[in-house]
Amino acid sequence: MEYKNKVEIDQERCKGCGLCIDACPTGTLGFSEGFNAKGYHPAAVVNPEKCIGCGFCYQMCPDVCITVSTLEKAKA
Amino acid sequence: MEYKNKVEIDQERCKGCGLCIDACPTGTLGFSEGFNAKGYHPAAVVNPEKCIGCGFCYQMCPDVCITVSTLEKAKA
Amino acid sequence: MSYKIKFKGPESLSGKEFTYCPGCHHGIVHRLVAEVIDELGIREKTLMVAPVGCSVFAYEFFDVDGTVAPHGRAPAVATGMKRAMPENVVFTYQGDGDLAAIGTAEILHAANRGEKITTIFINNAIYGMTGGQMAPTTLLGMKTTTSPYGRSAENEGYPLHMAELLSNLPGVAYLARTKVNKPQDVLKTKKMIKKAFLAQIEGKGFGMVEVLSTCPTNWGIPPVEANKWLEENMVPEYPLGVYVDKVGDEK
Amino acid sequence: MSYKIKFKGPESLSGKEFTYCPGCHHGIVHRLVAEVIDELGIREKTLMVAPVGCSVFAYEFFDVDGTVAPHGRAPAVATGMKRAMPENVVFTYQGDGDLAAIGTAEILHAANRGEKITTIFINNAIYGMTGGQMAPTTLLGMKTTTSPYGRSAENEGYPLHMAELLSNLPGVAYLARTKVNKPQDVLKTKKMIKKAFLAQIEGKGFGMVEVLSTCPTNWGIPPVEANKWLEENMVPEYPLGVYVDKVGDEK
Amino acid sequence: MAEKVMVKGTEAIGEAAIRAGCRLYFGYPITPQSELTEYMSRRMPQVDGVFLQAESEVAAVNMLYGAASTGHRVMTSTSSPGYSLMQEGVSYIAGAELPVVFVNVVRGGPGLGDIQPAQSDYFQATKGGGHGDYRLVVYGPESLQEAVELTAKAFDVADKYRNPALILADGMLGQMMEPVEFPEFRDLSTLPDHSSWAMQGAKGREPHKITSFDINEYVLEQMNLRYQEKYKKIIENEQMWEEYKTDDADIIIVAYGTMGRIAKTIVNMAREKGVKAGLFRPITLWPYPYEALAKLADQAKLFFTVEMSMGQMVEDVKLAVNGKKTVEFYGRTGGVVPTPNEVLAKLMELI
Amino acid sequence: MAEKVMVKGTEAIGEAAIRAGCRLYFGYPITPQSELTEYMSRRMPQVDGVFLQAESEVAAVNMLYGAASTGHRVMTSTSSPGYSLMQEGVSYIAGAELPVVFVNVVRGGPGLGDIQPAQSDYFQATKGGGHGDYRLVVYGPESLQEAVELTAKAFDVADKYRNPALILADGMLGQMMEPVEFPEFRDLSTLPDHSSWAMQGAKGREPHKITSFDINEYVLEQMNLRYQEKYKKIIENEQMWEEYKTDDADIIIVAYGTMGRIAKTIVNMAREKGVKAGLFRPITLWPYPYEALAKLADQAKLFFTVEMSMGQMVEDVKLAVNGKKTVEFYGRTGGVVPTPNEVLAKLMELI
Amino acid sequence: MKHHAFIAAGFGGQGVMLFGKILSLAAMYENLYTTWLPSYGPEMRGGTANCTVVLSEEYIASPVVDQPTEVIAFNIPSMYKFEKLLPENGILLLNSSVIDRDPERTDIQVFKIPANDIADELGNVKVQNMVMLGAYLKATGAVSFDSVKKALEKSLKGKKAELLDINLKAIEAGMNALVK
Amino acid sequence: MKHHAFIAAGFGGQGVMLFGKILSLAAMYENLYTTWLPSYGPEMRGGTANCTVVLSEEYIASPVVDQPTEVIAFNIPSMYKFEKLLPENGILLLNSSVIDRDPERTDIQVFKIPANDIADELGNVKVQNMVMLGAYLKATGAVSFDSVKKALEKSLKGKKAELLDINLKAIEAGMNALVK
Ligand SMILES: Cc1ncc(C[n+]2csc(CCOP(=O)(O)OP(=O)(O)O)c2C)c(N)n1
Ligand SMILES: Cc1ncc(C[n+]2csc(CCOP(=O)(O)OP(=O)(O)O)c2C)c(N)n1
Ligand code: SF4
Ligand code: SF4
Ligand code: SF4
Ligand code: SF4
Ligand code: SF4
Ligand code: SF4
Ligand SMILES: [Mg+2]
Ligand SMILES: [Mg+2]
Repeated sequence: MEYKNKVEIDQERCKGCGLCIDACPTGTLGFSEGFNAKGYHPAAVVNPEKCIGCGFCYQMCPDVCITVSTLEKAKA
Repeated sequence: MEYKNKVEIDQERCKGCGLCIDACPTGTLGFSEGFNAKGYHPAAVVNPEKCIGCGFCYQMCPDVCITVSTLEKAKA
Repeated sequence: MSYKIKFKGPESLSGKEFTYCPGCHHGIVHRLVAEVIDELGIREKTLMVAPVGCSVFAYEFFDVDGTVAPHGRAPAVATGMKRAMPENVVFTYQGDGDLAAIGTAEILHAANRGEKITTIFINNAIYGMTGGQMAPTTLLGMKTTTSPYGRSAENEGYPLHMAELLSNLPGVAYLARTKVNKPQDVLKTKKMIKKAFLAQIEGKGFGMVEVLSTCPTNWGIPPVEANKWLEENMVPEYPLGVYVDKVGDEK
Repeated sequence: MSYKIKFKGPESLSGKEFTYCPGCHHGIVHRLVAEVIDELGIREKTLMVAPVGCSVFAYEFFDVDGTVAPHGRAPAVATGMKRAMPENVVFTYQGDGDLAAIGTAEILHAANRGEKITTIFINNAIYGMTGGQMAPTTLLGMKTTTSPYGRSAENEGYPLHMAELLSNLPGVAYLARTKVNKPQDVLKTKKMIKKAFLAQIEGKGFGMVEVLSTCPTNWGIPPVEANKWLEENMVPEYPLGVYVDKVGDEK
Repeated sequence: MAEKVMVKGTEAIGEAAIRAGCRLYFGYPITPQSELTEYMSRRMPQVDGVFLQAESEVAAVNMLYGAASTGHRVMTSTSSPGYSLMQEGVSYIAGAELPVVFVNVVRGGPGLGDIQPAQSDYFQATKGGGHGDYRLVVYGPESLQEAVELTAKAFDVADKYRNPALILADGMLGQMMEPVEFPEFRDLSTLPDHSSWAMQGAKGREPHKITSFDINEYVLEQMNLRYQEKYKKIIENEQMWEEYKTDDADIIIVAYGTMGRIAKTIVNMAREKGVKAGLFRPITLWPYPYEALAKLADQAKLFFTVEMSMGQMVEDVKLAVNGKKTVEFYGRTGGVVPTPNEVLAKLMELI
Repeated sequence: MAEKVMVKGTEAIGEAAIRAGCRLYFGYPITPQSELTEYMSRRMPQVDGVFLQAESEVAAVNMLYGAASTGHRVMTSTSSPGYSLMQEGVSYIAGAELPVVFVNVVRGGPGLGDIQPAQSDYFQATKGGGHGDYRLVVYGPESLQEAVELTAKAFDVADKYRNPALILADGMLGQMMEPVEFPEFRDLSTLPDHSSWAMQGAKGREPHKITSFDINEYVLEQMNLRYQEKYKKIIENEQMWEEYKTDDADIIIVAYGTMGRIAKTIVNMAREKGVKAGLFRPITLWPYPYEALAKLADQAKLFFTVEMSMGQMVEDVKLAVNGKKTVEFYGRTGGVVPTPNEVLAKLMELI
Repeated sequence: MKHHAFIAAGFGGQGVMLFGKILSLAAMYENLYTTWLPSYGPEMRGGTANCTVVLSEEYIASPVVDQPTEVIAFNIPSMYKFEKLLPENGILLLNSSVIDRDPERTDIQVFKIPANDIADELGNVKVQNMVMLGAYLKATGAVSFDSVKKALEKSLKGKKAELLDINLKAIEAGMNALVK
Repeated sequence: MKHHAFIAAGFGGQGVMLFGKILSLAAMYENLYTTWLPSYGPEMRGGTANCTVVLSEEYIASPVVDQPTEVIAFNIPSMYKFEKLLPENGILLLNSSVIDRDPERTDIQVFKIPANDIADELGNVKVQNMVMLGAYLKATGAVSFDSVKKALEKSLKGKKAELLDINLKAIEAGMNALVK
């Protein structure tokens, strides 16, 4: 599904610190059930529809795992 | 002659800096003509009668060359 | 309609994975510095001096020429570089053990000379890399591996306030203390870092940003809680704010 | 009627002739320190730490146990002594090269720890012993053997104000800046030195007196004129006064 | 002797120091010896001692200078870069003849290097990293038990000669754990009396002056000759070494510290292959046991020095052997610890 | 070559450095070399160079590290205690392979010592005062003219091998004046191009990283092996020494620097007494000219090492002679300079 | 003669050091000679950590080991790095919660223990190292459970004492998880 | 062969160093080999200072001198310290304004010059060292007055140039003061 805002997490890079989850004002993010290769439960987008594209998660991520995009009209 | 105040200068220790002479408010002190063993013109008491015993010379002497005394009634 | 990227890691990072513990603020600040370098367009002339501390690998994490100074001596190394290459942009990145203990003389004199360098100072109130020993910035009563009974003013003295101390020096052109435990603070911090670089670029003098940071590992507090601990304990001891600003507002 | 001595060199000096140049203030301050030791009756428990500088021989000039620290490290040496012998009185005597350049970290941290030691700091704006090189306290524009074209803020930074800087530290119990170029100042200075010792003796913390001093030899100015030069040039740059006083007035 | 306990090398040295009567420790954290600093921070308050974390190694060494001037037993510990920073202070302490005990838990160098075990600070330790003609008594323990014993010894020797001593451990010894028995606590009242020279207040006596300084070069030379006299005595009295299966050995492996310990395995492995190997393990690295080693030069065919460095002690081996036999060398550096097998392979190549 | 001028040793070295293309100097005053620092403060602005008085020797050595990282010719000068303080930095510079030129104008030690000429920092200079397996190229000039020439050489060699070099002068050489001819100014555009490794901004290329550090001991070992490769080349190419009347000599005096110069007088005095003496004067103290000296071991009957120390270089002489002949030693220390007569007397006793 | 020499390796923070220490201490209680030798990444942070432990009835001349009898790998790089050192038929224990690949060697005994999952179920993912320890006990019988218990009691003092229970449970779970 | 090797010694501040430097420089102008070697008290302050100068037609292997041909003493301790080194018939020049005692040696040539008094008369006591230099020239003829003048011109540059005159006068006065 295409939502207005898209947040992507590099789960292999993630260390599961949870700072993004804590910072997200909308509850978009949560922990994964599984482990990544490092043995962490990485953050995951659990409610993609809730994302407002504020970038708080990006700002707080100490491991630069997060990319946030917004759906925009294509410009000429 | 016995004056009320007596200022003594250890001329061999003196380095002829002149700080005592400069500090003396009464012109009691001046430079010697001769040299001491170090080759300096040491300070000398040139007007012993003028000394008021204020100790300024003592305070300013960087080489602890000066002793100031006052004539006092002997105490029992 | 297509997705347009709003937030994405900066170019001036090398992409190497950070070696920091989960939730450690070092990573946040790295990203901010890299973003500032991107925005100022100075990547190709920036020289970075990493410290000895958890950020010892920082010279690998930035996509700029980099080196590691002996513990505490980054400001002297940066001074040598800047004097040799006045057209380049030189910054140091230092921890509180590095800057406020062993490197006290070097930071103070670099600041006093108004050395045209920028210093990012990570104050996490502890020696992270070596396993949680007391730093000059450790809070009173705080237990560390070398103050196991809690830091006491009587034996170990008082938390050292580097920002306040250095702000006395006329060579300092920009100096601020900030934190990155909330997104809003992260954004504020970035502006401060930018100004600290501008202080150098505009030839005004020495610039430094002190960032109150967490060390979840050695504080023994999980990352999210560490953010709160910082708020409740470090901020009261170390007042935030801009201590010196000779750069003025961005046009 | 007989003569009673009013002013005479103190007991706590060893009587050895000072090695200072004619008119150098080091000698005046030595005498004051010795007088204070006499008056406090602490000669037999005083330990002195001489610096490397013109006063390197000071350990010979005082009639107390004494040693010479490596250049700049007197506060660390004194710290070691005081921690080992808390009942003794420990003081350092340091020049501006010693204390404000190479020894910056040691004095700052000793002060910050509230180390119960006393420091006499002779600020003559120059490296006397080594032949008149620039000190961190050298005035702007002042020519020295290593600032032959005059100290410039741009290249060498600003005169460093140690009293102001250290007065930020809560470990400091007494801190004053004074001068000895006039008899009245000499008397004032003695009172300050006494308080700096009392800060230690009463267990209140670190005590320091900064004495603006002449170096006729390296200033290239005869002693009497040097006293005036100090008044006209050093005093405006380095404000006199008591910066910290937790000792209170003598009973 | 009490029961065995399992401790890290760093902590073993710390506890041994406290039991030897050390009540003042000044230091600055550095891997791989921070645990010793940490240990002292916990233990010193328990024994009414002083622990102070200095602002740097430079400050630490000078705090030692001050504390040792008062005649107390004092110690610091550090690792390679930190010990380099202390060199001015070490030279002052040697010149002022202060009985300080240093611990250098060597790591890979030069520069920042790494934190793995190394022996590449041998020259610095034994020939003087600082300026001037001075010597420290240098001990190179091979095991934690030996480290415990040599630490006590270091304090005694430092006091006896008024000379600093150095425990030259490596990161392996500092970090490893093994069971150790500690000696009893030294009764502090039995410590040597230093009141004849120490700075304790000039009460009823002439002031004491402690210094490494004299304006007059002839007086300074006299001071130096006095040090040399002392060094001669130390050379006569204090040499320590271990010989392991040297009696009938054709090949003498020379190695110290952790490498010496490992070399015992190598000797046994070589003997299994029919090679009559033995081990000469210097325990004091200064004074170096030159004569003891020289004696083996008549009997042995080959000397094989193994170090965790690119070859430093090998110079002392050559000085001892003095051309009588070939001296070969094998070393790894940068924190790599040679394995018994690789050293054995190298040895087999040589014969 | 220009006209002769009368200069102090310290200033001769300073001017030589500037002529060699050195445009950055960082230092801290210390007797007996402050005149060099002072000279640079006057001269550097005249040649658009940088002079900065550091807050300490520790800061100075790290400023050098920074400036050298950018590929410029840089220098500092100091004297014994100051050089000790620099040891951590020296080790870092060696590990980071930075071409820095150091000058140590040695004075009497240990500790504060005095300010008279000495050679008691030989071990520190040649075996590494800092931690780790590293070497500096060490030059020991005997005269001001040689000091001038070796200073230029030091910069070239440092650049060629990316390795720090050290001029080991003594207080006598630093303080004395004698007439000197300076070479022409080096055209700065002819200086070696360091842009392949130096930190000058990552424009159109991968970033350059300069470090003495690697987390992985095997990588650190590789770095060390690379240094060792380089040292081997330096040993092959850079040894320098002078032989004076050794052709027919029975007795080889070995001495360096000022002592080497004085020894020439001694050789002549001995020959007047009918003793066939000669002088072997190492000019590079590292790499030490072992083979050249060893060659003389067949011909000579006795080696006589004279130092202004209690015996440091004598170990290298012994390593060279390797037991073939007796090696005797005479030294004064603490700043005392042996006079030709006293050394001669000692020599006559030996034969 | 009893002689075990194992390498336990993983990321910093996975508790590999404690894994080794507990076993070494337990060996001391059984009057065995024992050495524990750690190897960290630079200073404390980042990179991998491993320790080598020797338990032996003979004096241990070298705490360095060329050829371990067992390797306990807590992450992928450690597995690849250390499996090579094992002798034929040597034992490799893997934390399969983290290691989702197979070793290269086929001539050794491999045991996979999903230690994180097991620990997670017990309520504290951190005790995954004790799960592995239990598996090690079961695989080798190097020391007894009782000695390990004694060692844990000695190690978890003060505030940490309350963790004893979950640690012991984890060990038991590890022992059960390993099927020979 | 011309060969002079003298020691000039006194307190710091008496200008003994400059005394030696000027003569050494003058020697260079006469194409002699020459070395000047100072020796200070600790660092700069206090104590005595002396310098050894060699002027020779031959290469000077050693700037250190066991036996000076002349000693110029500016104070009492220097006289006692250095007169010992003179050979029989060696020359000792004394600043008799400062040295009010006699040397111990009787087998040497002693010249007393009241240099401070002479300099004082000239209006600047500081040039007493040049008075002694004049006396030295007269006593030894080591170098010519012209070379010394050239050396002084080279040394007194900038602000100090105005001192040239009084320095030259002092030298002349010294030459006149010495009666052979
Ligand atoms: C000369 C020297 N001393 C000590 C060390 C050990 N050491 C490495 S990092 C560090 C302190 C790190 O603390 P900090 O600067 O606060 O940085 P953090 O790790 O907290 O970010 C110490 C003491 C060293 N590498 N070099
Ligand atoms: C490590 C070291 N560096 C430098 C010196 C040389 N030195 C001796 S005293 C001194 C400075 C003296 O100046 P200051 O401290 O101001 O004292 P002053 O002589 O002016 O009283 C210096 C740089 C030294 N002895 N040791
Ligand atoms: S961009 Fe904002 S809303 Fe979206 S996930 Fe991140 S923090 Fe949550
Ligand atoms: S902040 Fe980054 S590292 Fe932390 S959980 Fe979120 S994505 Fe992972
Ligand atoms: S006591 Fe006073 S009046 Fe008397 S000489 Fe001294 S300064 Fe002058
Ligand atoms: S102040 Fe002292 S030293 Fe100076 S002239 Fe007077 S008596 Fe002499
Ligand atoms: S130890 Fe602390 S400062 Fe270092 S990386 Fe971990 S959390 Fe960050
Ligand atoms: S040089 Fe200056 S500070 Fe030193 S003794 Fe002389 S006048 Fe005093
Ligand atoms: Mg920190
Ligand atoms: Mg000064």
